[in-house]
Amino acid sequence: MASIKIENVQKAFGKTIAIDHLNLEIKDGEFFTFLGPSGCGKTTTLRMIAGFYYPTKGVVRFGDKDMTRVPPEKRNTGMVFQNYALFPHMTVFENVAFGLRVRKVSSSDLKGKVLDALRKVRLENYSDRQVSQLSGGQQQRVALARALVIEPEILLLDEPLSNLDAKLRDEMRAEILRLQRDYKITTIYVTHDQAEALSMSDRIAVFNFGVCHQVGTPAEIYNQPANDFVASFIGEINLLSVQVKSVQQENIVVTLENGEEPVKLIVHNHTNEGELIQQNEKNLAVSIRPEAIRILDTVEKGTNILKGKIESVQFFGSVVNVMVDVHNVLLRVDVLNTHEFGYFYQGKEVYVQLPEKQLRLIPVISGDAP
Amino acid sequence: MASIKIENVQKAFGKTIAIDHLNLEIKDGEFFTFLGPSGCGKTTTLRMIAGFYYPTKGVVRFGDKDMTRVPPEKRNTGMVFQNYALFPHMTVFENVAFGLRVRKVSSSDLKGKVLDALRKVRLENYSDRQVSQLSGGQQQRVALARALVIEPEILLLDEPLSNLDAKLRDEMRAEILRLQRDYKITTIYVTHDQAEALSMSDRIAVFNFGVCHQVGTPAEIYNQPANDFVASFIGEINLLSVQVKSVQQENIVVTLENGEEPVKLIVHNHTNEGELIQQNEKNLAVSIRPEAIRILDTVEKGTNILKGKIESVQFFGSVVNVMVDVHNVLLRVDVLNTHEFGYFYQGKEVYVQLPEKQLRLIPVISGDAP
Amino acid sequence: DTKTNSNAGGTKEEKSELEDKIVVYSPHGKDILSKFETQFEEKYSIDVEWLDMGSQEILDRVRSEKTNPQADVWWGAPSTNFNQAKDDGLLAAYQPTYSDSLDEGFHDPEWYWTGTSQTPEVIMYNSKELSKGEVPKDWDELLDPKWKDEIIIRYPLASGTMRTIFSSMIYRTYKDTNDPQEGYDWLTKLDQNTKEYSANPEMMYNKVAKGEGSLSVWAMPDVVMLKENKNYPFEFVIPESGTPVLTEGIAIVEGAKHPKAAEAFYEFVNSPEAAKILAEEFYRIPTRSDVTDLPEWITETDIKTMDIDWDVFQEKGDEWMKYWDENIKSGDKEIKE
Amino acid sequence: MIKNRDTRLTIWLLIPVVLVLVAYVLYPSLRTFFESLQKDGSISFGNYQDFFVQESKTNLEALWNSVYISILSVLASALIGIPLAIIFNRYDFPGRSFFSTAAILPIVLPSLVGVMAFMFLYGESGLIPNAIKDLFGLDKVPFKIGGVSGILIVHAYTMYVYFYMTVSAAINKIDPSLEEAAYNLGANKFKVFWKVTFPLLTPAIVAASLLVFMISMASFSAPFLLAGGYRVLSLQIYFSKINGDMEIAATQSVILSIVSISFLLFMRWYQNRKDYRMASKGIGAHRSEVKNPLMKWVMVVTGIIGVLILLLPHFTILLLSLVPDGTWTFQTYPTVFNVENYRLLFEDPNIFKPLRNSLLMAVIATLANLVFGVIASYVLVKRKFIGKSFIDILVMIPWALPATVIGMNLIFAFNEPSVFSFGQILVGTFWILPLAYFVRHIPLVVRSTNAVLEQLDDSIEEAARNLGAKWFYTFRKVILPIIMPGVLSGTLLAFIESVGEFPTSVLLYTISNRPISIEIMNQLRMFNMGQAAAYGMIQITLIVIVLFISNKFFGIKAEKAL
Ligand SMILES: Nc1ncnc2c1ncn2[C@@H]1O[C@H](COP(=O)(O)OP(=O)(O)OP(=O)(O)O)[C@@H](O)[C@H]1O
Ligand SMILES: Nc1ncnc2c1ncn2[C@@H]1O[C@H](COP(=O)(O)OP(=O)(O)OP(=O)(O)O)[C@@H](O)[C@H]1O
Ligand SMILES: [Mg+2]
Ligand SMILES: [Mg+2]
Repeated sequence: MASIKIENVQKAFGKTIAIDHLNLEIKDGEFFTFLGPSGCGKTTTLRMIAGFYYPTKGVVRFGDKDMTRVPPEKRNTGMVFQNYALFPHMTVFENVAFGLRVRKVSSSDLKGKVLDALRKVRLENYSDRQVSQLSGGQQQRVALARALVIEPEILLLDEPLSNLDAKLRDEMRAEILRLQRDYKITTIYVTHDQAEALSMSDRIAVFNFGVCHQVGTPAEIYNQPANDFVASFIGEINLLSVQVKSVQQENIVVTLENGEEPVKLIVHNHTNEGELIQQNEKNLAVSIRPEAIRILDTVEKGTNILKGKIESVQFFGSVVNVMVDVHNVLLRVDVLNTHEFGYFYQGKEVYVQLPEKQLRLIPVISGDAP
Repeated sequence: MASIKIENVQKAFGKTIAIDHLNLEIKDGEFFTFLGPSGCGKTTTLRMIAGFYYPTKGVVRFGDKDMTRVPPEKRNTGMVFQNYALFPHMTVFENVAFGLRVRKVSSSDLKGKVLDALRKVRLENYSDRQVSQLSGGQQQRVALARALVIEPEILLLDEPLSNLDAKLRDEMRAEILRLQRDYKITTIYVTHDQAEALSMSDRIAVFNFGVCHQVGTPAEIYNQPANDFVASFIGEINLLSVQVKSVQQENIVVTLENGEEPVKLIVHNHTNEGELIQQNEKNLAVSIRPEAIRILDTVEKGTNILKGKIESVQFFGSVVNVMVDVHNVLLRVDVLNTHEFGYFYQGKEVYVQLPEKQLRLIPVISGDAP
Repeated sequence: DTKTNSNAGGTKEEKSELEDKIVVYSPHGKDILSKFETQFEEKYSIDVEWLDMGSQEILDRVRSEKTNPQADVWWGAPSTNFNQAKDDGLLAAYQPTYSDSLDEGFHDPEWYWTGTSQTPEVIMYNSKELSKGEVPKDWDELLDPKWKDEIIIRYPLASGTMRTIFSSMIYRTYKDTNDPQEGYDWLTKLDQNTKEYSANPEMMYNKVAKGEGSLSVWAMPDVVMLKENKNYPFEFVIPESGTPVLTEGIAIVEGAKHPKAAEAFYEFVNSPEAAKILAEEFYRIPTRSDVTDLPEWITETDIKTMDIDWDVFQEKGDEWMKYWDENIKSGDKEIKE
Repeated sequence: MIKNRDTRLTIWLLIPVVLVLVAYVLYPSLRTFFESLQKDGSISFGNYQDFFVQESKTNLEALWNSVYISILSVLASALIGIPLAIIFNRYDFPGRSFFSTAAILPIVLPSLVGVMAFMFLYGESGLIPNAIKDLFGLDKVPFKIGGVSGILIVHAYTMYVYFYMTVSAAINKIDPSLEEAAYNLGANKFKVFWKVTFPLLTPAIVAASLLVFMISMASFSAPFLLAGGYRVLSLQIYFSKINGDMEIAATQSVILSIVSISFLLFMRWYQNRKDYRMASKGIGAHRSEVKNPLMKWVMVVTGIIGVLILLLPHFTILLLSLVPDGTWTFQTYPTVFNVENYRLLFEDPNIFKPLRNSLLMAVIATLANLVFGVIASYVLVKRKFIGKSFIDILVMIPWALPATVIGMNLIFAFNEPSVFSFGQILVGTFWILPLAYFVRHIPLVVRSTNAVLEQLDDSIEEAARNLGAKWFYTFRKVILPIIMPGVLSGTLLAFIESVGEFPTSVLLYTISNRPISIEIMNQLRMFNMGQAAAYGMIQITLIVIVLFISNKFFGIKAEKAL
């Protein structure tokens, strides 16, 4: 096991810069996730750690050892490829044994280790099968066993679940987590599925266009997104363009820019809001998660209670998604499916409350600001 | 536009019976979804409607016309294939124009119609591209345009979104719905994604192993599942094996079978519960959705309040999933992410309330009953 | 039974100097070559290897191997081929012990080759289709329009025999006028009667035998051989006005790796006994004047030899054939059929 | 450093590939080109000028005939091969698998005897026309082949297999949902075929056309035996050489090569013009079951008749081999049958030498092809380097060059000592023929290997390295075993073709390496038709045994090679 340090790494392919000035530290035994849209540089970073690419600039360290230019076969990382990359001409056993054979493990040891690894992934009865006779999920477990059996210091997983259907994904997710906890191995997990990232990771790095926007625990990333890209990439969010009116100890007063007469909102002054305003950030927005908004039938006492009208209702099973038009701004509100059917309907007049603690002032970095 | 009637249809491939005694009626202009796990016969049914398979027994009608043995090219259905099946040697324009050319539409009309269809799917600027130069989502829209331009009476969509990533899927879902509403076309949509089915459909048919288990609106399917297969296939659910103790006008009293001293639960007597008991169904379970369970810090007044202990907490973004151990039964509870982080933690003692109206008594048909 | 031949150098002392192997290039075919291989090996215990291919191909091959000769002896080819090879410096001179018994025309003045057999060219016909009385008696009769589409001719460019016949037809007038035009006209008329040019002799035999055409021109020994050995319904007529008689010869290749053995073979295959075997079994007319007891078909046949200056043939032959190929042969012949 | 290490590996792999290509493909071609520039002892383009301005236009005529025959051959082969491929791969009926295998049988027919068999079958005095004549009491034979029509029929017969093989492969890769989509849009069967299926076969058809065009440009046996005086360029080269006009032969070779290479480049351009890649994932084809019983029987009968026609030449050879020489001369049908020819053959103590030679040389050449093909293909497909397309073209050149030209090139290059032959003269030695076979089949093996390597995901190699395996270990234990079945099917085809190879053999054979095909030709030259046929039967049997063993025991299918 080892920690990984990525220091000031840049990677260019010809003229395209796939990764720019990346600094990351992944701790020993951590389950770390790279999250981001397609083409943002997740795979590139992972491959630099595995040794298939060499950074154009910068240093990659395992622990304190500079590994920047060590060839892949000397890195002792275990990688699970997106397509599993199982050797089609070998049995399950031989696939798993491959890394051990390379390491010239004696054949008695080898057998024990391979069977042990297969047991861990619950495939002990499949060792003589050809890999082509396995289902997608089983294949993935073989790939995992193959990577784990060599007892790598680092486990690298490149979107290992993206080919599977929803049910199998859930199962495999649990499996991977269980194995990672068992082996206590430093793991990097690449995905573009935010639910996956949030539910599995110790920490997450969110990428876009080769730049890492935020590193943090799932809750930090979700609840305190660093900017609008992170906020809107991770789950649904309502972003409201605002202007800051006044800053107080506890609260910040902002007005909604919606073309009509300004609507006043009170935002709780979290630690970083003040900084943002001091840094004179021009493009600011107030964000609130759909599930944080409360829908009230009648006006109640409290702050940030606005009148609105239901635009549409969509049923997603456990969650009902209600779009509410509030002063010409469309707010997405998620409520649990606990009401009776037909409780919300298009055209119904309601009040919404935006709890001040759930409102956050964040910088807008993307061109098409909300 | 037309309604579709499937009467007593059976389809066998050699010895495997892919579809057994299917009866369905799909109404004019309806958005109807076939939902079910892989291999359950969704595609087979769709292909019988399209004319690519002929039923072994039974009749397929469009309106009142018997279409059972009409060849596909004479059915005037528009199909969007799972893999889009765009003609790789044609441009976007030519792909869309294909069906019109076959129908010998005059070239002036043709151009107008094709461009109109491309405008509807927002691809008017791509008409001269080769299809290989389009992204997955764009390809799918071409496939849609190609199916819509011939103004089919019926639109058939076979898992059109299963190849796309989450973001694109959301977009495309909205797009398909918009187009379906615009054209007011009878649409059958095949999917194995329950969220997709619930959010888009007018009505849903749930299949398993060639048998249709339930047909109904999304809310009916979700809230009043016909049996444990439907219940657990559509979203997460808690299923508790119970024994009926007494049946009253309003309520039914059951006891939980959990090996310990029996726990009494009161279940609201919906319409069909009484029937079930009269039919002497042996295998019964009480179901409750995770979001319907309330977590209380202290014991309150009310029915079905049980003491429990939090086993694990998993963060999924908008929803936090709390597993609570109640009298040795593990209950899944979903709560919205509105609490502060750390509010729920492993080992915390809590009370859960199972609202009686949300509890439902359903038959257990699968072998591995809960 | 060949021990009487004192010239062949079969004595024990000489034998010890001979190399143990010899390579022969020859168009004579498997039957002749295997026979002489066995006999020669019996006598000298020298391993004979042979490669049989067309004489023109041998010339080509000897030419390509000039820097690294593979063959020792080249046995069998019209003298014109040998003359060409001699001019290209591909042959080594050797005067055999039997030189006295060869007429003037049957050897190279400088002994680069000597003749082994003579091949008169004849008109050949299918004896099932035509009776002896009907067939043309001389070259010019072939031009009679009644033979239109009855004549099958082996494509001449790759065939020494056909080249000789065609060249002779030109030479008949050329020797007086020094102008090939009259000969070209003759060939043009022949072309008009010709049904098809066959790619190879077998094809020609097959077609004449099956009656697709009934006439051809070809070498006499081959016709006799086909008739006698292979049951073909063939007969021949020796043109009254005279016919070209080719001399087939033998030569030692310059730079041969086994010169001594080559000389032994050279002597061996033209010994009177050998000549007799060749005449009796393989229908070849010997060049040596001292061979006796020849079969009837040789002694009975009266051959009027056309008087030919082979040097002119060698000098002009290619040009004439090229002219024929490019200007006379009707291009649609093969398409027409 | 690793970067350098990988680059170094690429270079190490590249060196032998480039050396072989330069030594045995480029250098000989350049030698021929150089030879063609020599005229009367000086260097000029005089020979080319002669070629084009020559008064009688014979060369131009030959060039035109070659192109004309080749184009017609492409059309004729396509007309047979494509429908057969479609019938056998799209419809399921009893005996389908037998017929689809039988359809590749022409590749086991030795070219020389094959042509003779055609003459005996369909010539003016051939069996079929005469049988029809006698059967219906006609005055004349109803039809006959010969000349151009003969060449075309022989070409169509032997070369449709290339269309059959490539189109079969392609048709199985077409996503059936494309056709279903077309039906769904209202197109009938006819429209679906012409607007969707057929266009999607374009790459396969282009590849096959290319192959057939080049093979017919180079075709030797058929025109040699059938065409009488019909001029084609490959024969002109042979005759020029026989006549000793080496410079002319070289000039003709260069021009023939230029035509072939232009065609190659044209076809490549044509194919790349459009996109035929199907976006979908690998969904296997499903054959439509023929529902209509009448249709089914029509298919079965067509299949049986087709296979019989395909096998007729083989039967003819068998028949010929059983007729003693001299008993079938003027007779319309043979009357005497026995095994005399075989007896004569087997009495000859040297009978097995040509067989052994052919097998030995084919094995040597094919092994070399295998080793070279795998390395070259790996470098071309999996490594990046400058000048890749140049190497790519060099690899393809032996296909664009007619066999006669390859023979010529080798003669020009190796009848004097050179560095590439380690200071030896190769012409006249045993090694020249295996070398020629090797050169001829470079493209075949490299191409079929490319196909499998392109399908091999890079991540497989990366996975092995990630598990700690060095490159060579990875190559040996992972890459090679995976691609081997695909590679071997190409190699098998190369082997079969080497065993029966004629055009380069006739130019290059020596005493020590005389192959079967030459032996057959010599038998023919001595009009021992029967023994030639017997030899032909032995060759066919040999090839069938090899095909059978490799299919049965190793699961290698030659028909999958293209
Ligand atoms: N070998 C390469 N040559 C050139 N450009 C490359 C190469 N590999 C990646 N890129 C580019 O670098 C960028 C980052 O690619 P990368 O594969 O890391 O994306 P990713 O985040 O893994 O995306 P995905 O989710 O689609 O796998 C992309 O713009 C890609 O086009
Ligand atoms: N052409 C066929 N021949 C034989 N069996 C078939 C054929 N098509 C489908 N089946 C079988 O019929 C059953 C239903 O298949 P179908 O394709 O309808 O499933 P599906 O619900 O569409 O599944 P998926 O979600 O995986 O697409 C499966 O068991 C399948 O194996
Ligand atoms: Mg990636
Ligand atoms: Mg399906």
